Amino acid sequence: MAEDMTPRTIDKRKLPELAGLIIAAGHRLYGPVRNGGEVTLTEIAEKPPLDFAYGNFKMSPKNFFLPQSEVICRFCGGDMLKDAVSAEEKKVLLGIRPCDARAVWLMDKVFLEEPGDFYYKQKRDSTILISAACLSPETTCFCTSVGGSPAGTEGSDILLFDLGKALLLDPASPRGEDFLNRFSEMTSEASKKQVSQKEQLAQEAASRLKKISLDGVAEKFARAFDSDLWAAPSQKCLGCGICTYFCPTCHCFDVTDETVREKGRRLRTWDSCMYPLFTLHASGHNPRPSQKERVRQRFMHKFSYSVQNHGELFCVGCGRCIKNCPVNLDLREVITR
Amino acid sequence: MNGDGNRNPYIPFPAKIEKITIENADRDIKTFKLAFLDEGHRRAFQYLPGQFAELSIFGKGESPIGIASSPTEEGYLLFTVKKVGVVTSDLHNSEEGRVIGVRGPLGKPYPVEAMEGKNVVIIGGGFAFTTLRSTIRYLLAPENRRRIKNLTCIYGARSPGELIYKEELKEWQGSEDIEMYVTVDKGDESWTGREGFVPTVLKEVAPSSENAIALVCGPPIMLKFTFPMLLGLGFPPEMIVVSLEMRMKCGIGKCGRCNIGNLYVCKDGPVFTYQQLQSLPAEY
Amino acid sequence: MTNMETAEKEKTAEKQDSTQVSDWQPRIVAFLCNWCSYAGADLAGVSRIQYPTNVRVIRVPCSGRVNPLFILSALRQGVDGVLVSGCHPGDCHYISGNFVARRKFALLKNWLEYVGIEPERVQFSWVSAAEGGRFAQILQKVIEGVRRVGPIQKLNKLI
Amino acid sequence: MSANVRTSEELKSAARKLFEEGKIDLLIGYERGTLPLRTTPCFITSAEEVDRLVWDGFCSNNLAAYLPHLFSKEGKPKGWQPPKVAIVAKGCDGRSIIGLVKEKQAPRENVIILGVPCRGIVDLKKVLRALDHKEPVSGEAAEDASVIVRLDGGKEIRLGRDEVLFDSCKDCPHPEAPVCDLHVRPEIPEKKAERDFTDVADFEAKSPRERWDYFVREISKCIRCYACRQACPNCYCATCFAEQTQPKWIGVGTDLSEVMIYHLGRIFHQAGRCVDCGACVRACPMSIDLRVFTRKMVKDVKELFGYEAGISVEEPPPLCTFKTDDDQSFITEP
Repeated sequence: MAEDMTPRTIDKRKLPELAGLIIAAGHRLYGPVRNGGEVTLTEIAEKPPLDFAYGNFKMSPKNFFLPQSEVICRFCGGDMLKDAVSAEEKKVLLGIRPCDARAVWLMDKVFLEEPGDFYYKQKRDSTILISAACLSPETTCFCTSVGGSPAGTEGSDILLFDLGKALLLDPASPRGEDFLNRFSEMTSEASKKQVSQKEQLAQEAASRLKKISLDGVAEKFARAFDSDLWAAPSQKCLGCGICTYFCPTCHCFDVTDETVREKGRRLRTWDSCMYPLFTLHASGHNPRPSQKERVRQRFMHKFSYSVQNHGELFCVGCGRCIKNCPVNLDLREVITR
Repeated sequence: MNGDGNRNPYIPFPAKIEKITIENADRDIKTFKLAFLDEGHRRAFQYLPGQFAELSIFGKGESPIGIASSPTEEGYLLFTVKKVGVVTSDLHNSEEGRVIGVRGPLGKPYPVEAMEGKNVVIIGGGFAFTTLRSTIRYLLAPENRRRIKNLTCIYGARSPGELIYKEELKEWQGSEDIEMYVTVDKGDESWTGREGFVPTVLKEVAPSSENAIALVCGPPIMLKFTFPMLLGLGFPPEMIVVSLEMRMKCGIGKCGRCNIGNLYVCKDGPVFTYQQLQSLPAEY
Repeated sequence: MTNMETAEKEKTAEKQDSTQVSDWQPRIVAFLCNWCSYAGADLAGVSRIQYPTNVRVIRVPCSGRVNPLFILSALRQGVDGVLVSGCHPGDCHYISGNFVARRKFALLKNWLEYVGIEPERVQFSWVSAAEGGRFAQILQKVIEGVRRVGPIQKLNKLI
Repeated sequence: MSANVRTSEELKSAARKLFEEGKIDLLIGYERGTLPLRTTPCFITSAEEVDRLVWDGFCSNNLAAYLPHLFSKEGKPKGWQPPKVAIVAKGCDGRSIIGLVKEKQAPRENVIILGVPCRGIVDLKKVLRALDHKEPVSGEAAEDASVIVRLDGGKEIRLGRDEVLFDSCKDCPHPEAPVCDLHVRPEIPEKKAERDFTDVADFEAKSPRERWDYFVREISKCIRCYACRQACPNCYCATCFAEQTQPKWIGVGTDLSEVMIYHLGRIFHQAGRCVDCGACVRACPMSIDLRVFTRKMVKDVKELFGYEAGISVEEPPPLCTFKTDDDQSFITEP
C-alpha cells in the first residue's frame, strides 16, 4: 500500500496555495496556530502556518472524533426527532503529532469494533490526518517507550517532515495516497537525498527520547491489583479530570438528557474515571468508593486491560497528563515502579 | 445488539407501555408491559433470557433493565423496575399508553445451550428475580422443557409483600414441571410458607450438583453466602452462573464505566460464570 | 406521533421561546415567603389590586430558604427576571431567617452585576402580609425594569 | 546555607521529632517533583521518610485540600479514629486550615500546623513566558524569591521576583499561617501591609458590556475538569451542586450557560471561605483568570461584613450570622 508511492515534496512557500486548494475542494482545514506559548489546532481560513517546530498541541485532537459534548438525538415533549444528526463535514487535520495520530488509531479499536460507533465512525471517515513528524520532542515525551515513535504512521493518512525549505509528504494510508494524488500538481516527487534526510531526522528525534522500561507492565499491573502500589499516587491525586481530559486515548463518556421546557436532547459528553460519580450506582453502592480504586482503574485500563482486550497499551507517551497535573503526579513513576 | 452494521446503536426504538403492574407492598417495584410501535423493530428485537435493554425516557435519560419476559411470550416485553434514580422514578410515574424508548437487546444471555440435558437450579433473591423469571418462563415452554431435566427454583425476598410475580409463583408451586421453593426472611401473620435466607434454604433443599447448572441472581450479600454453599454442594465454578449489575451508559462496551477487570458487564456480561469471576478483581 | 408532527411541535415551542421584542412579555419568577410576602401578594389579589400577570409565584417557607442556585437556575431556564421577597427585617417568622438571607442576597446581587448581568434581572424586597398595594407596586417596578433590559440573553440555556 | 535550605532542614528535624514522640500518624508536606521547578505533595508516615521533605518557592499546592477527606467518616470502617496529622503550611494554607477547622472539616486537636515562612511561590507559566516557552531543565528559587533557571545547553538565566511570582503571592499580607502549632523558620518574616482591592475596583469600573465580555472570554476556556474545585481546600462538599442529579442544577455539556453557572455557583459558595490562596488558578490547565472573580467575593465579604477568612477560629462565618444594621441598600423599594 503506502510503500508503493514515493514521498512527495513541496516548497514551503507553496503551502498557502496548497491549503487554498484543499479548502476549495470542500475540506475544512485545521492546523497549528500559536497563541502565546501554546499551540492549538485551529481552523485555517487562508494563510496556513509554515512552522512545524512546536512541541505538541495543548489539547489532543480527540475532540475532533469524540467531542467533549455531542448530540446523540433530539426530542420535543417526550418524542424523539429522527433527523436530528447531520452529516459530518470533510476535515483535514494538519500538523498533529504521530503520538496523537496513534491515539486515534487506538481509539479506532474501541469505537470501530462491532457494533461500530455511529458518531465516531462518521467523523473518522470524513477526516484526513496529516501528521507532522515530531523532530523536537519535549522532556515529558516518551512515545518510544509505549510502542510509538516520533515518525510513526499509525492512524495517519500522510506523514509530513519539515526539511527546512521544503516539506516532505509521505503517504501513510491508501486514503492519504489518494489525497496526495488529488493535489499532485502542487507537489513533486521527493529526491533520494530528501528521503534519506527524512530518515536521519526521524532517527535523531527518536534518539533524543528517554526510554523507560515497560516490559511486562500489563502482567505486573494485573498482579498488583491488590498491592500497595496505588497508595502513593492516589493519596496525592486531587480527583480532578485533567489527566483524562488531556489524554488523547481516554475515551470514557457519559450519556445524559437535558431539557429546556419542551425541547430536549441526549448528549454524549466526556467523563472521567477520576470522578466518584463515574461508577456510582443509583442504589448508592459504589464499586470504586475511593480515589485509590479510581486511580488504579485509570492505570489498569491503560496498561493492563487494554493490552488484554486490544493487544496495545492505551498510552502514547504524549506527556500531557504529566505536564498538566496540578500535583505533579507523574505517570512514568507509577508505571515503572 | 442485532445484525445490521449500519444501524446507529445509540438510537432507541419507540415502545408503548401497555400495562403497569405493581409488584410489591412497598409499591416501588412495577412491571411494565411494552409493545414496539413498529413491527420491524419488534422483529429485530431477538433476545434470550438474561439479556437487558436500555429503557429510555426522553428528557430524563436511560436506564439498563433486565428483560423479565421470555422470548416465548410473543408480542410484548416485560420489564420489572424498581424506583431508584431519575429515570426509574419518572418511569414509575407513567400512565399506561405512554411511549418510551427501548434500546437492545444488550449483553450476553444465560447459557441456554449449556442447560441442554442438565438439571437446572435457579436461585434468586429480592427484586433481582426478573431475568430469572424470563429464564423459568423460557424453560417451561414445552419445546424447551423437554430439553432439560429437573428444574428447581429457590426464590426469596425480605418479606411476603416484597415477593414479585406472586401469581406466577403460585402457579409454579403447583406445577409438575418445576420444583419451586419460595422463602421470606421474615414472614407475617398470614404467611404459611418457608422462612429463612436463600442460602439457608439452598442448604436445606440441597439440589444435586450432578449434571447440573446453577443460575444465581440477587443482592451482593446473598451472592456472598450462596457461592460457598453451591461449591459445597459440588457445583463446579464453571457451572455456577451469575448475573451482575453495574452503572452503565452505552451498553455496548464503549463508554468504559462498567468494567470488572478487563471485562465489560454490558457486553461481556451481565452473565458470568463463577469461574470467570474468580479470575477478575472483586471490584463490583 | 409522526416525525413531522413532532418537528411541528418543536417549531411551536421555538416560537414560544423566540424573543421578538414586539410581542415579548417578560417572564418573572417570584420567590415569596409564606408568612409575609405571599400573604401580601394574596392580599393584593383579594383586594382586587391590579398587578401584572407575567409572574409565576413560588411559595417558600422563608426568604432564608432561597438558595442562590434557585435564582441562577431560573435564569438558566430562560426566566427574564427574578424577585425574592420576604418579611421585613425583624419580622421573620423564624426570628432571623431574613437577616441571614439578606447577607447572601447582598453578595449575590453584587456578584451578578460584577460579571455583567443587568441588576434589573434579580431583585429583592421586603413585603409584609398587610402590604398588598406595596407588593403590586414592587412587582410593577420589577417588571418595568426587566422590560427595559429586554429578554434574557445571558446565562439562559439554549437547546 | 540559604533560608529555604535551613527551613527544609528544620522541617525535617521537627517532623522526625513528632514521629519519634508518637505525636502524629501522618505528615503532609512537599518533596521534590519529577519536573524542573516543581515539588509534589508527599505523605509521610514514619521518621525514616522525613528526609524527603523540602521547602522552597516551588511549593505551590495548598496542602489543606487533603484534610477534609482525611477526616471524613465516609467510607471509613466502624470504630475508625481520626488520625493525628501534621501539615506544612504556608500563610495561605494555614488560613485554609482555619476555615476547615471552623467548618468542622478537620478537628483542631488532630492537626498540627507546621508554619513555614513563605516569600511567594513561583508561577511556572510566568517562567515559561519569560523564557519564550523554552522548557528549562532545572532551576532553583533564590532567597529573594527570584528564580535561577537553566536551559538545555547549560545557559543560566535569572528571573526577577515580580516577573515570576503568582499574582496571589505578589503582595501577600500573610507570609505565615495566622494560627500555628510550630513555627519552622530561621527568622521571623516581616509583617506586610494589608492588601487593597484596586484590581477588583478596576474591574468594577468597567462597563457592564466589558465585564460580561471578559467573563465570557475567560469561562469559554473552561473544559469542566473541575480542577479548580478539587484543588480548593474549602470546596469540600461531598457532592458538588454541579454533579447533583436530584435536583439537577446544570447539565454536563459544554454550553456556556452551564459552565458559567458552575463557576458563578462555586465562587459564590466560597464567599466567606475563600482565602485568596490561588489554588484554583494554579490548578487550572486552561489558564482561566479566576482570580478577578474570586477576589470580588473576598472584597465584598470584607467590605460588607468586615470579615476576612482564615484569620480566627472563633469568629463565626459571615453567612452564618448577621447584624440587624447590615447594608440593605440593594433592596427594591416601590
